[in-house]
Amino acid sequence: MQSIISSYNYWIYILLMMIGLYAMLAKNNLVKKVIGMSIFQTAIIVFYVSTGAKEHATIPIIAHGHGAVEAAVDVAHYANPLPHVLMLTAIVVSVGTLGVALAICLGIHRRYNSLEEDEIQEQL
Amino acid sequence: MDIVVIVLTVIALLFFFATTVGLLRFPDFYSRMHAAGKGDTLSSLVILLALVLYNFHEINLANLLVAMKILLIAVFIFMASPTATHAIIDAGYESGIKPWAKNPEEESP
Amino acid sequence: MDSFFIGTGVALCLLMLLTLHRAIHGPTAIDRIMGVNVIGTKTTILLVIIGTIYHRVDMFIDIALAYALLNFIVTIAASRYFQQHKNLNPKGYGYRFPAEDD
Amino acid sequence: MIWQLDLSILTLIVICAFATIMVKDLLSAAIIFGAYSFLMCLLWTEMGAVDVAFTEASVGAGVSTVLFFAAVHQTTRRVRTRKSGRMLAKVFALMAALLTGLVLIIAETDFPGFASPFTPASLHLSPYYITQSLHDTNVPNIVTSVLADYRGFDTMFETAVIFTAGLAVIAILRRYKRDDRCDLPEPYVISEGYPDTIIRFIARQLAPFIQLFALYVVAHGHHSPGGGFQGGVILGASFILLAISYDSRMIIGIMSERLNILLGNIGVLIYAGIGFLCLLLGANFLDYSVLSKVLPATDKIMARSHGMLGIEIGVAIAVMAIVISIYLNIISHGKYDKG
Repeated sequence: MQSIISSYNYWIYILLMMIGLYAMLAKNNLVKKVIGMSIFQTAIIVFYVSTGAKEHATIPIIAHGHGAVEAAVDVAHYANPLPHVLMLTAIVVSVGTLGVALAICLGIHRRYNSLEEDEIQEQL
Repeated sequence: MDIVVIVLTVIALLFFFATTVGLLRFPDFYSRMHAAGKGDTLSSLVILLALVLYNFHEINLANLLVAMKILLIAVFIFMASPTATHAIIDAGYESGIKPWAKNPEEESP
Repeated sequence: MDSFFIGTGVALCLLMLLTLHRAIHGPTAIDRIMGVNVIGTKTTILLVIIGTIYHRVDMFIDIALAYALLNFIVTIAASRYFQQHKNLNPKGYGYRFPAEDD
Repeated sequence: MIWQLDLSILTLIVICAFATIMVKDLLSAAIIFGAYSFLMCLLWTEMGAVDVAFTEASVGAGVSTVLFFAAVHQTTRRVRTRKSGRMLAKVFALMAALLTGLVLIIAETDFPGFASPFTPASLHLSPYYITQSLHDTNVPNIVTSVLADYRGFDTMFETAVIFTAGLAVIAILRRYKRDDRCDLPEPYVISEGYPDTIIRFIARQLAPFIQLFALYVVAHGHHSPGGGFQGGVILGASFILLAISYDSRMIIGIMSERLNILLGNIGVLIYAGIGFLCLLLGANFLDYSVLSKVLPATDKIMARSHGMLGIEIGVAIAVMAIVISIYLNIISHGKYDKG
């Protein structure tokens, strides 16, 4: 039981990454490919955030920060903030990539009137 | 106080369960929406009330702020959830879903 | 009391699983929207419960508030889609592609 | 982290991902992807990453699902299925996915256990941040201080990436002439959206609250989860709500294209400008502690806090403008007229 819990997150991220990769490679529809790309991105984010989690740790916001600066902040008591920072920006950038990818899909649909990969290739 | 919180939470979970059963078992779209819209709103109100009581164990400014914010969530759910239900029902009606009838022959428009 | 709230959270997750059945197998797309709407409400509740378990509700409440405000947008957007397209038929999507090779 | 919730949420996530890939309808895939994003937000909250969860909440509920809807609205819902063909591609893709999974599983055996406090990732740099952040910057939210101060360069270029994405969408989609060379027949029949009073009223009532809340998120990001990115996305989402419930012409009336682009530029320039101000005052780029020379009644530590607030405002303005711009371009197919 302990071993399952200790590596469950990593298994799930591998599974999600496989799902996303499969969708990007095998699906014929461009929007489906974009969804696969989003799933791939979230898989990576799951991995990063999982490395930052600590047992019996609270969120990385120091409690009662308004008053005087406390001397000792226990490191083991707060989750690792660094992956959170990296992944926060990654999510916002993923919106940007999503917008650009969907815009490219719209452009392709405007020109070839299809979102299917093989139909577009026939018209090329 | 804890007992009140537990009772309220259990009631809310029962309502959530009823919502889910309704969502799964009702025969057509409109009746399912009926279950989802009403049950969800009520049960979220009850469980938020329970959480307010639980977090309000001692009276000071920070706890008051938390309680206010949780109640604000309840207010927004009360505004947003029925409107969302209305929008979905309207969209379903516009797109021509027929209401369910026990005998499809004697159904009137 | 913490274990009680954890139990509540797990129960809500189970109910979410049942709702997800409607969201995935819903006969029409509009049933799926309904399921996702219900899941969104449950998410709001569960966020507050997780905050209670962490004993830092004041930090988690903003996320729940954001969900309570924004969950609405998805539903409205989807329903606007149907109001403009008026086409729920699971077979033969769209007017220009009447019953192709599906 | 709470492992009971962890297991159940992760299971739900995998089911959602499978369903999103398997479902035979683009609109349904977008809807289930919305549920997937809700569950992701829950997962991150449960692992203690509140700021990530907040970003996912605002992005997933406010923007990305709506962008999918808009794209499907502008193109087509159907996913054509073929009985024959593409078998080879599917087998190849399955092989590639399985191979990747195998390699990653082999690598996974070397990982330290999940939620162990002694993973290498949390041994080298992060203890410094955790212990010194409050002392250095007087900001209790470590994520905000690392994001805006210690790693300020990183965030500046992330903002630049968002800005570039907005420019790219405009470059791809925007059509200035009424009818461009390839005007296709519209792929659907639009029924004129009749005025729905209830939705419009509620949207009109909610939008100021959402905007006020977004400003609170930007300003209070030092003490609670939140910050420039989240506040900007929520601000953009409030405008998207108005655009959905009314018409995008109304939004263009409030926020014209020119103003939008201008705001995006101003946001990025505020960020870079604060950096150059530090440079002018004789310190390194984005070293806010010298700002105490120009800000009244601050010492060096509070100056860092105020400098962070300044760049958060810049980020919020830029992200808001870009989100609105991407949405308007996608929903109106670059013509800025209907939708």
